[in-house]
Amino acid sequence: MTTVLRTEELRKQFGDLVATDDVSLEFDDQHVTSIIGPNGAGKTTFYNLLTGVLQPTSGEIWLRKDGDMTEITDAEPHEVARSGLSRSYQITNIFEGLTVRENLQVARIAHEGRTFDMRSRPDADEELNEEIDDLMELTNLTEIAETKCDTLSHGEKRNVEIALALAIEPSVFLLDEPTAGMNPTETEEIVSLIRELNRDIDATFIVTEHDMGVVTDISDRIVVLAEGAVLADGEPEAVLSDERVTEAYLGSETV
Amino acid sequence: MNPVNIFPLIGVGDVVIGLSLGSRLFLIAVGLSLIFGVLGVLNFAHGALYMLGAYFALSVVTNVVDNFWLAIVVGAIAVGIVGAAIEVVTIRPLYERAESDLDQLIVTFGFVLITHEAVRFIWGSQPYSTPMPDALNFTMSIGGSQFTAYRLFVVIAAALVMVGLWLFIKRTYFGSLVRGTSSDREMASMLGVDVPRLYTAVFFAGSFLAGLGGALAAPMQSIGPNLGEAVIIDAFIIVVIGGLGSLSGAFVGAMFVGMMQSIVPQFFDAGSIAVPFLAMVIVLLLKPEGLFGGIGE
Amino acid sequence: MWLTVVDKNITRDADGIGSSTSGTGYDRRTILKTATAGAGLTSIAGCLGGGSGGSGSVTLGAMNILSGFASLYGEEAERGYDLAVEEINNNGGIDGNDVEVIVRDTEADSGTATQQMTSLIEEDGVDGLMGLDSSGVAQNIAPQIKQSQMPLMITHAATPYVTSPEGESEDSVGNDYVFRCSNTVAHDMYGAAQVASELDATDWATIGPDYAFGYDTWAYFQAFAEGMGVDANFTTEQYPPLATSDYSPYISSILDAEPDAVITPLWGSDLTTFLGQAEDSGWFDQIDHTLFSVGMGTDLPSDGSPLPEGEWASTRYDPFVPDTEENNTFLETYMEEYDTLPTYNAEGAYRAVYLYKKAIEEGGSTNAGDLVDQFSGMQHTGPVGEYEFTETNQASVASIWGEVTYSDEYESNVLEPVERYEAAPADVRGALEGSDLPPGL
Amino acid sequence: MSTQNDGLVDRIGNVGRQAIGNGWTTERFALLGLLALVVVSVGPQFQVYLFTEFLIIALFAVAFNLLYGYTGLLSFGHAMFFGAGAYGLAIVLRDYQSAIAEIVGTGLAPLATFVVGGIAGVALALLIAIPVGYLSVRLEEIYFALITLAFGMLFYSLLLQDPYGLTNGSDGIFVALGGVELGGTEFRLAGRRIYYYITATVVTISIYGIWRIVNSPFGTICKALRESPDRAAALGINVSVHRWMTFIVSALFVSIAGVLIAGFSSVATPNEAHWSMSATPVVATVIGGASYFGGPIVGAFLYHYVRWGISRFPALEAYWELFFGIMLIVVVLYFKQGAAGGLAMVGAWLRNVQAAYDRGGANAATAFVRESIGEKLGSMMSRSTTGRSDDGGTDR
Repeated sequence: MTTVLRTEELRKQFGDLVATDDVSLEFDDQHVTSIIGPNGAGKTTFYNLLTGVLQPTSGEIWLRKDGDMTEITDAEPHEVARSGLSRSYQITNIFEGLTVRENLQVARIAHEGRTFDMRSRPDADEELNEEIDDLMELTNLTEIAETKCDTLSHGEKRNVEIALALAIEPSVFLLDEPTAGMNPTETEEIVSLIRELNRDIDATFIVTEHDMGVVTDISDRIVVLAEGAVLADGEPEAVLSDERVTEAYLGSETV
Repeated sequence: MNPVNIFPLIGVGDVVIGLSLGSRLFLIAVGLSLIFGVLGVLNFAHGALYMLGAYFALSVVTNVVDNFWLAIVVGAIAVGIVGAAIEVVTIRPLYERAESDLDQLIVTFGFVLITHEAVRFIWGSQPYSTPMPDALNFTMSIGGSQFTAYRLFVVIAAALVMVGLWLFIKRTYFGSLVRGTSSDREMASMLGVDVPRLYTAVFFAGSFLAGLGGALAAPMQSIGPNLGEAVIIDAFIIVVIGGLGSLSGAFVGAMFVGMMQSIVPQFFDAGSIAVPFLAMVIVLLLKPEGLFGGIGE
Repeated sequence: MWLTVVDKNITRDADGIGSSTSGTGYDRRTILKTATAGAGLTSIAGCLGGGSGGSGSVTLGAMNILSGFASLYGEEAERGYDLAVEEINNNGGIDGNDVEVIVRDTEADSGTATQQMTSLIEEDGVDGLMGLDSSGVAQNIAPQIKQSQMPLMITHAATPYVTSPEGESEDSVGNDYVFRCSNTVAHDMYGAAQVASELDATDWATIGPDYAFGYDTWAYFQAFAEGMGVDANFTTEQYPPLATSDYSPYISSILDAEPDAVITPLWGSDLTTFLGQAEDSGWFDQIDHTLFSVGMGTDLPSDGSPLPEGEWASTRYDPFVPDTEENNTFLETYMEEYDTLPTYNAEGAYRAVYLYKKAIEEGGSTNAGDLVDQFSGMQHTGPVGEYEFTETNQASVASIWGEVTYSDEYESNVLEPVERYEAAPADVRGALEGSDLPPGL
Repeated sequence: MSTQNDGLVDRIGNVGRQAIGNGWTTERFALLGLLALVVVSVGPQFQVYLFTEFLIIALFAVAFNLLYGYTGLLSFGHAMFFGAGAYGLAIVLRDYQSAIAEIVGTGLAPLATFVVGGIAGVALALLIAIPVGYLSVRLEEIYFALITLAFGMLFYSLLLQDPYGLTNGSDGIFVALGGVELGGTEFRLAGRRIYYYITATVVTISIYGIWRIVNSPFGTICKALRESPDRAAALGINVSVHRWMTFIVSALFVSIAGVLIAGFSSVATPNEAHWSMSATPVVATVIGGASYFGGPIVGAFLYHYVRWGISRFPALEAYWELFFGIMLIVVVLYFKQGAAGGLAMVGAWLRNVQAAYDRGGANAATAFVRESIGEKLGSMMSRSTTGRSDDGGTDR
């Protein structure tokens, strides 16, 4: 088992507020880890630190890139992405004014490092579009390939959200509340998609999720955050039966 | 030039001129900053409203009643009403749009054109000047330079507007609504603030201030249909330097630009236009939120 | 103005600049212009030839500033054109044909002026051009006039370089097709130096607009003062940008230098703003003499702050001098029509139409070459007096300076006493001998 | 070699078939556009002149829209590059014509100088765009508009106050394109039709170039940045570098328009760089529709010819700005897609009317017309009275 992502004493303060409190975690290849915690536990901040959106107050982040662990603590978001760490957003963040196919073209162009290519035509690029067709097949988007995203349903947009993150072939894949706002059928689809992906592609999954059913369904490991710090970390059964977790979680849920 | 020598060359008179220039600029910029601070609208038509203030005051004095003070009040209120009408009819539909900042900028730019033509239509293109109120039409000498009492009165008026607005925003219930809404519109709305009405009220207030500035400046310069175009860029410079949405920033920015305009021409022939833009660029790069943040600051 | 435009046919604002402008002249001209609009449209569909604007009428194109901060100049010029057109057409026209003037807005911009010129020549097929207020525009238009081989009678722009033959100095752009019936900065400063020699003042300063006109005025003033042996020191010069809203810093710099006298070519609304602020700063108490070189341009008729009495101002035409029948008739007609004293812009514009009338009638043709031949060396008498065109196509008009005096009769400032300095070409050239400035005549 | 030729012939054949064959394709528009360019060239002289300027403004607006409509950055300082192009040409013409004549001979000198001047203009714009763009793209939305405004006015004040004695202050520089003598034939570069051909060629190539860029991977990324910069960054796109590059490309094409305008109006003045000139492409683009590639062209056409049309009616002429002010406001409030969007909408609507007619004859068609217009009016009324759009959510 190799480590692909590691944080060391990662800390983020906003003034006096400690949003991420010396978090040291390692994530192993091919695993699905769920990060859970009550609202305000620091999940989103943790994601933003990992992806370079926020700069940590102290601590380090290391990511495996081309076989070696590389420090990405000070990397910009685009550098993090180029190093193989990709994310989806809790609040759908896709290119609304573009079609589904164009959305994925953006990701593929970025992945292939052709962003300054002013000569070729993405629409006429068969290789590019074949890959996109495959990806759409996988994420159930083929039928709506040429539809502009701002006319899609919420569930469809969520699929685009995941397809975008996938399209850059990440080694580490952060999913931020992938089932947010979905109905049970759509949720079921997403769960099976994640399972399928975990089986088929060589990637590590880190998922935040508040649907406990989903969490137990997909996770190899669960990390619980509370007030920015790691409260529990381990196999799903062990963590979920941990009293402190129930207390912190349910305790705050009822507030 | 030896830097040691520069400062003795800046006399008391230059400082007073700078204050006077700054005060006038503050009266132009403060309303712009207020509107941006609360509504997030960069009102391109603000200079046009300032110009209307001068023309309204002029018309009251020459056609209705020869009372300067009344003319200033009537002019400012009339401009406030024009501003509120602009807000209700054309800006309000845009708040809910994504990327509405640029739409608002373009709509208000449309009003620059309309107002300019309306003014030409009503008052013609020749320059006017309004007489100073008799009570303040005498000169006094400060630091070897002569100033009319009116010029100094405008400095005091600007200071009063600054203090008054500050107290209003810090101390009154309405002021707290304004502050709350400017920091979080959604929250204010949930707490039961009638946001659309508050916005209109703030637009009225900002326009009122523009009109007041124009009316007060009228006796100090000639009034023509290009007045608005000439001042809006100055106003942009000031609110950027001071911080978009900041009242004290508008004050400090205005004084800074006023001092620049007073002092720079004495040292550089070619710098007087460029310097404020250079300052604007530098502030935007180093501190895009301006030297002072927030509406309550 | 804020945008480049192709083409501007401006009539006077319907509301008028002051109610005094409404009159029969205005209405008639609107009708004429509407007719032109029709003609313009026809010419799109059909073929568009240059040259004579159709049979039986003479069409002249005028280019003036009709919008923006200097629009008053163009509006004044329009009055002059209107008056001349009305008089001529009521008295048998030009060789029996009606004359028509199409006025276009230059926006004080060379690019726009070029487009207007092109439109007037190609679209409206005018027989000749006139006008121009801005020196910068005139300088850029002159070479194009030569290229399009269309006569241009400048009525206001005062830069000497447009009547200084190409090659005389680096900026000279004078050529066969460009004429000027109004006077130049050189004329004006020749007179100013004469005034200076009579005044009890030795330290001189200037405050002028920050462009060529401001710099030229000061350069010529200094050159003439030196060339004519005036006892003068030149202390400080200030050049505030156009459309400055507060002149106080510049005023205070001048006052700090304590000159005896100041010459200023500020004009238009800038002059109005300056005057109020100068007055407030005690300028007229501290400076013995102020010479306003464009003082009588717009402030004469406007509601703006009038020039203070007792200071000196120049004009390119004085309504009361010379006391000839021609001038008195013009004054009377103008007063009747517009209820105000004529400005030099109006007179220059008025005279330009008559110059075309004379050239066409004496040459018997509206052909551009014939017009140019006629204008060259032409002797003419107008309200401004008698003059002729010099070798460089510049009218040999006098330099007029006088003391500002308020006239109750006309409810306006006038120059009284007023002095005409005959600026004979030989004298002007002689006075400039030691400098590298072209005389422009 | 021959395969390449075949490829080209095939491609041309393909484009031709597209143009003539199926409905209203891009190819048909392009072909008709080219045809129109040729037809205009034999029109009356003044119309050729008028059209030349329209083409230049169209290029200015299309290049501007690469940054605004495609990348989501509103620059209020693009006149800076328009002016840079104009002054580059003007300065070379003034100062180096004789030096160039010594190298290439007097017959070719005017043409060579024009080309060198054009290149100098573009180079000058690039020289400015590289640092200015680098600094400006750090800011977004209104702040980007303000910093470009400030940079633009800084450049304007340098042109106006001329500290280095290069620009001749407010008078500007006269631009005289000379006559070319080439193998016995002579022609004046500034001759109406000659200059039209030059402009039409340069503008067509430039707009085609921008069209290719917009439809390239580079352009796809631009659109992504407009929609969501942080999402684009999360996909590995360096947002500020990409914006910077777009800024430079946009400036480059604007400067080409600037070079052309200097030759067109025979002068380069500071007005070319004033902020009000920066407003020209904004107005044209907004009126035409920023979300369509052709929007700025339609807008420039409307702007230019409505303006000219107004000038034919003296009663309206004096207040032409009024029309544009009203037009801007109405377009932003009610026709967010601009005139190009309006055309597309009307086209779609007409097809619907046709469809209704095909289905149920005249009665069905009239019913459809009545219904759809009622709907449109209804939605407009409700929007202006409630002051809210239907989506309710806020994206700010």
